Amino acid sequence: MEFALNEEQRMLQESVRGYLEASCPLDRVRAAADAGDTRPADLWEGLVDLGVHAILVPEEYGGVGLGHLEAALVAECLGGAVAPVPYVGSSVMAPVALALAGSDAQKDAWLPRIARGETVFGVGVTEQIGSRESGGVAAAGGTLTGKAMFVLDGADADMLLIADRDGALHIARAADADVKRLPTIDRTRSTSEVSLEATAAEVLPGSTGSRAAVLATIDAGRTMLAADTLGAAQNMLDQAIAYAKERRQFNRVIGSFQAVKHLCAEMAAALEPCRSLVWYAAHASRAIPDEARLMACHAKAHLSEVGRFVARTATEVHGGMGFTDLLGLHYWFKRIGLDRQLLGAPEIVREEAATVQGWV
Amino acid sequence: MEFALNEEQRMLQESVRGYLEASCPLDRVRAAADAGDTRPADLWEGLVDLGVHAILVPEEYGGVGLGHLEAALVAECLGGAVAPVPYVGSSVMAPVALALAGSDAQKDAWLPRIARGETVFGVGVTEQIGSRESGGVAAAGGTLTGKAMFVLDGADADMLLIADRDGALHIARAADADVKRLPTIDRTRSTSEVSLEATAAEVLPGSTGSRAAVLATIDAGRTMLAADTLGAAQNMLDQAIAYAKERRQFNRVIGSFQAVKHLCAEMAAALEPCRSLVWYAAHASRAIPDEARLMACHAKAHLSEVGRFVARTATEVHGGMGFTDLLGLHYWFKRIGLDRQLLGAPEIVREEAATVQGWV
Amino acid sequence: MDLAYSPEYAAFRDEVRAFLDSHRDLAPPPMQRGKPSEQAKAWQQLLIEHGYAARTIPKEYGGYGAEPDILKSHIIAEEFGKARIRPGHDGDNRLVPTLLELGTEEQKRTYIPPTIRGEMTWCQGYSEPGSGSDLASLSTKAEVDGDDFVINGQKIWTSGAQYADMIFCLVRTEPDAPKHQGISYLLFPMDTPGIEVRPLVTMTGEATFNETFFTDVRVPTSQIVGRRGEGWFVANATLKHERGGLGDPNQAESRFHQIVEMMREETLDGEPLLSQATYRDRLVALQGQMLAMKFNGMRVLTHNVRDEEPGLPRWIVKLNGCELNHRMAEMAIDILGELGVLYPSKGFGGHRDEDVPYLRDAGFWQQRYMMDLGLIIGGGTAQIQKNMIGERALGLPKEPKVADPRFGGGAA
Amino acid sequence: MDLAYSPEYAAFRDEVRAFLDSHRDLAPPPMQRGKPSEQAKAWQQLLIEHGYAARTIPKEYGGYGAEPDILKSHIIAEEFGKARIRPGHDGDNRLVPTLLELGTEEQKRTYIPPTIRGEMTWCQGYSEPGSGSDLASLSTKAEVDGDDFVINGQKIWTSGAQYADMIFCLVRTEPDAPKHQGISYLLFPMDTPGIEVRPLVTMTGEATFNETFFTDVRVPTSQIVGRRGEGWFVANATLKHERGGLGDPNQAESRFHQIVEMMREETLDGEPLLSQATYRDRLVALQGQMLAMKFNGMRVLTHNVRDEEPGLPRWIVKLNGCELNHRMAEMAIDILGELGVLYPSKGFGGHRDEDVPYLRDAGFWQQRYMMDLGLIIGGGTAQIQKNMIGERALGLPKEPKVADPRFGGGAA
Repeated sequence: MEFALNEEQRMLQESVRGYLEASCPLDRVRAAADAGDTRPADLWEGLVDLGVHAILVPEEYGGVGLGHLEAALVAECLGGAVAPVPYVGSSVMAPVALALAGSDAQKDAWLPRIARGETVFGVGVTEQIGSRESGGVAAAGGTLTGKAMFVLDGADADMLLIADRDGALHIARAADADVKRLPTIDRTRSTSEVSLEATAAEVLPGSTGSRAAVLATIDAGRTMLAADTLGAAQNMLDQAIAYAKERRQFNRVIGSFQAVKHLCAEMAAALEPCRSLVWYAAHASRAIPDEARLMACHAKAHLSEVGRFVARTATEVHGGMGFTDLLGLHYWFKRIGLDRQLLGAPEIVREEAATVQGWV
Repeated sequence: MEFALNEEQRMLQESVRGYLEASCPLDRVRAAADAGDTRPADLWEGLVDLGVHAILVPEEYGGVGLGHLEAALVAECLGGAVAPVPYVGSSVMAPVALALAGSDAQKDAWLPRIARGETVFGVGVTEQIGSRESGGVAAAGGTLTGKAMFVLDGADADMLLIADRDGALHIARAADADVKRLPTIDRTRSTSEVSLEATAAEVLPGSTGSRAAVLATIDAGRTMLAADTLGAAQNMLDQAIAYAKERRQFNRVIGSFQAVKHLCAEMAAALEPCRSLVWYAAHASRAIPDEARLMACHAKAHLSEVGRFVARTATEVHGGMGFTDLLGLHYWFKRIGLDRQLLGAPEIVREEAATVQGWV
Repeated sequence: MDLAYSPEYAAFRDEVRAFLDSHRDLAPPPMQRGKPSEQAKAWQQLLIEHGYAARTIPKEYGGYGAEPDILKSHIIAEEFGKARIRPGHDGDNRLVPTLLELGTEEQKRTYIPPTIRGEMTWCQGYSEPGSGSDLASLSTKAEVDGDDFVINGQKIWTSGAQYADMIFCLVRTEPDAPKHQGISYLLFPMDTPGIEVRPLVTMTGEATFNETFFTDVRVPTSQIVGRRGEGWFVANATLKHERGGLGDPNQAESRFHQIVEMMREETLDGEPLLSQATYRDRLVALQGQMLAMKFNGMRVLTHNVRDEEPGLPRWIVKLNGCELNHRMAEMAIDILGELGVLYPSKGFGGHRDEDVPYLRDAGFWQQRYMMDLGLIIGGGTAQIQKNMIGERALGLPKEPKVADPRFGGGAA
Repeated sequence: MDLAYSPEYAAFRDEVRAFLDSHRDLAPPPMQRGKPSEQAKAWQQLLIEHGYAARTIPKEYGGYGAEPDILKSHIIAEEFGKARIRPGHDGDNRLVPTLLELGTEEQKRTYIPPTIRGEMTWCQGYSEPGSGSDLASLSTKAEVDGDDFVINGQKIWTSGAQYADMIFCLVRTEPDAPKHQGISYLLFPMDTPGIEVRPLVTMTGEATFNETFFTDVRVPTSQIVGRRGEGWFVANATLKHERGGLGDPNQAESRFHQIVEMMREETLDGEPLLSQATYRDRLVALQGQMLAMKFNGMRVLTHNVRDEEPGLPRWIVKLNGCELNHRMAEMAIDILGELGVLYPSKGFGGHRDEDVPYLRDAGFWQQRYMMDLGLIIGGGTAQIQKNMIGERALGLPKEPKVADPRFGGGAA
């Protein structure tokens, strides 16, 4: 019985965190966000060198064949650094879907390239959760037609992985589609609208007939968004605590005021158990398949709620400074805000959790 | 434009409050609750002398023909004093229903007796809101058969006013029915199960054909329960503030600690607007009929939520003492707890509010 | 309880409505940043003439000179609000009352008339980076040199500083006095040499505020309001007149109705959002809070009309109102799902007004979500509001204070 | 992450299960108040023999004498819990560790064996009416007279005092010392003349606690643990060993499943409550919180097994766990509607066990609703918990202290 990270996992997290601290300080984030650059070549390559994209790619396809927990640890680091790079779509959902449902040829073609960071996939599954603005894609005779909304990492993508109305997953070339960036509050990641008009596409054979593959792909995405929020919220809390120890008002550091102290304590009390929930959800995805869907839903919904609370409260602890662009705290605030809404806002995800348990 | 109590209303409230402070201190409440006496003769008569039961009875039937606002002010006083007397059923819902839907003969027979405090009505409308435990009453040929649950003031009643499945209201003699007290956390008021077996009953002619009368009766009850909670919660807040000014820990009065101060401030901030909401709901019942139902729902639901928050928080401010029977704080806590669940717990009432607005 | 208006006020309301109907074409657009346009100045002049702006400011200082009548002022505000027509102003709602109460006759005649006509605009120099909640600890210093104060230091949150003609500014003139007793209240032009204004971008991406830096700024000692060292009391003298402001329940009501409309029109999988029981429950709960604050506002108004101190009902307006607005923005974002995060860049990195497909209400809800958080923080954080409610309204004792070695005489 | 147990522990778990299967008939009912029955004492003796009670207490003091193994202790607790069989005890989880660490050899030999056998029962005399959160300000005084302390004062929350044989009690022996340095830790029989125990009824209607009054109670000075004036440190020496306790996530999980069952079975207008989307959403939100705390508990356990300080994950258990339990009770009451307020009188006014028709789970949810609020308050209020999390786990500075004139040497 060991509910803890092992040595390799701690080292992975340390190395990614260390790299990002050195290479992706706030100034770098700010520069990329200002430039609208959600895939800066240097950061992308640096993460390639760390093997980040290879984590979920099986060893026989040139990956390292680690699990969702390792990927979640990376997601947590990226969220903590508000790193402006594709990840949840390109480096988690795409390899998970390919490994699960791709043909041998598809796996051969794409998994090694994902692992080496040569190909970035945008992933469009939003309509499997809920369709707005007439989003939805129909497949017919090796082509796709329709509109996929909020495609993760879409504007940075070379290739697209798109779910059709029945949940089957298809690979298409980004260059063959009309990919339009959908600007959001969070300038560190791209989400896109993808319009398809009889666009050539190749189905993942294992994704037809049942929704199991697309659901597992969504589960993985949700767990990673939860981990991203965990990292971002932890960073905001750390910043708030540091600020509360330093900022003086009424001739005391504000952290000595019970009101501020209790805000910090409430954030910590809310956030700390989230770490265990994210770990468990990521671990369950392979180790406890019966619980995988439920735990992905819980991680996503619960982290969304706690993330919102921490984002708001940490900003409050910073007073007026938290509201300015000067400290850049808002990059984390907005990252948490985007995580919350993607792949199902909390009420939607909780209803899915109820359905999974046969409560609906 | 005057959103305030007038002189007469203030005097009414002062006189009822003054009477209860003198005649119904905590010891009196405790004695009545311990004895299971929810209609002590002395308190009942004292309130008769103040004209409390005549408020909603029209002048031509021996009442004073005041409005729901005056009744709500009394309810607030009764809640503030956790007074162990029938009121919401007997002195509000019953005269409201009779005045609205009774025949002339019924009005002649009962309204003057209500006004003089000679007859206490128990009111059973719970199944109009939601039926549990097979509650529900059928009317046939001048008789009622079935079970009415949580009849307000039922154990203290001489007469019963019972809604049948269609919402028509019927008068029956309590002696003809099987009235069984349902003991709750709140020992200051009675709610009962009434079992009827071809029991003779007389329908209020104005209550058939449409549910308007029974709904107006429920609205009045809900507004009064909200007012009762307002009074009880205000009293708990006042007690908490007084305790926070007096109790010393760490060589300071605890009210000087920001944590305790903020709990008090949060209670006050939540509760103070409730007063305006209750006033408005009570005022609207006659003056703004289009809004009457909606506002009764809002008053009930919102006061239930704020009441729960204040009951819990005021207890916390009292520390361990709040948890004991010594200070008797729990009498208010439980009064608020009962108000919340009667005539529809918040989720149910909010859904009705949505329905009223055409949102369902 | 009488929610109707008496004939006198009903007539007055009709009069305001008639004016708005017949003059609406002359009104400038609702919100404009920067110096007032000629149109805005003409509009303000028209409003003053009709008594819809500068209503209670004496005629000799350019106002309309009416007796204070809170209900009429309320009706004016309400009708302009409902008609969505730009209301008039009273100059600056802090400066002008302060001058009226404590300014010299010459200061009143010099500053009030052009200010209420919109010909002279002001910014406020109170907050500093080091003194947020603890405003009285401000450290911008003004040393006497001959007939001048020489000012050095920095202010923050100086909205409008980039186009204001003048500033009213709190500076520390007696560094050895207790902290509340060493402050003076100065008026000076923003084109005085040594003033630098830098835009302050906030989390919304907009730069509606500034940082303002003073380097050896020379201001004649005559430019003081009140006496040296009394600036703290000058600045606070008019606080008691301040009404309404942050947490306005009318705003909350109008936003609430926007959300209801959105829930009728927006669909998820083809179903209107209003058909989702969970959202509906949250909507109705918000409505209950909103209505309670609306009626509380009516109660405060009645107290004001009667010249009674409203007490608690007024103390809670900012805390509850800002929180309610924030919660409504949260709800709007949530029900919009992924669409709720769409947002134009608003100037971060120099981008502006980019095309954002599917954007709802021009990004209003995200902007409000952030702005309302800013308002929860600004103008007295929620924590400070709770202190004030606890101490002033509920009579709980203050915290034991810690002496500040920077100032004489302790922290009292 | 490896949530499976190694073969050694899996085997141990099997052994515990087998024991429970074959001996369950000998176990006394789960909860009993009052002095332990003969059956309870026999059961405890059996458990000690098997190493399921007093497991790590040395053999020479009557224990089983095993090396500490947190995982085995956890497995024992878990299996007894799942089987709903009354677990054993380690005497008193405060007193016995304190004696082991700081008692004299004679004290250990005199008190530990009968205590762990259940032949000698104890109550704790720490809290006083005037010292709740500020326990160290206690004022029950013990003055030396010859070879005795003479004790006068009052304790509160002395659960079990009405049937306990002995009390371990904090008293002030050096009134002039700083407040933490004037306290001594005494042991004495509850039948010593001058002790009066009065039941303390709580809001639930039950009298599980007492007030205990001391009037000239004479206790030999040899009955002290540790040295005079060091009682505060004696009482706190073993705190670091305390694990689990309030906020146990297993309890929350089992209550959660009770609520789910209730929502399946209870109906409103004939529809099961689970079909109401609003309740369902609230249920799932609670489940998320419950699971997060459950997994947090597994993390704490792993730290404990490795003899690492768990830090924050442990600090938050009481605060979050009690709050979660309270919220679950709220939900249970709400979904039961009117049925949720039914409650037996539990002894208020002498009534007891009256027949309450339609009562669910014997009034469990209302009782928990109140008890959990009591637990939020007791054992360190939520406010004190937040101070501790802020100061000890997050490193935020303490509040400036105010000196207490009643004690020497300031408040430190």
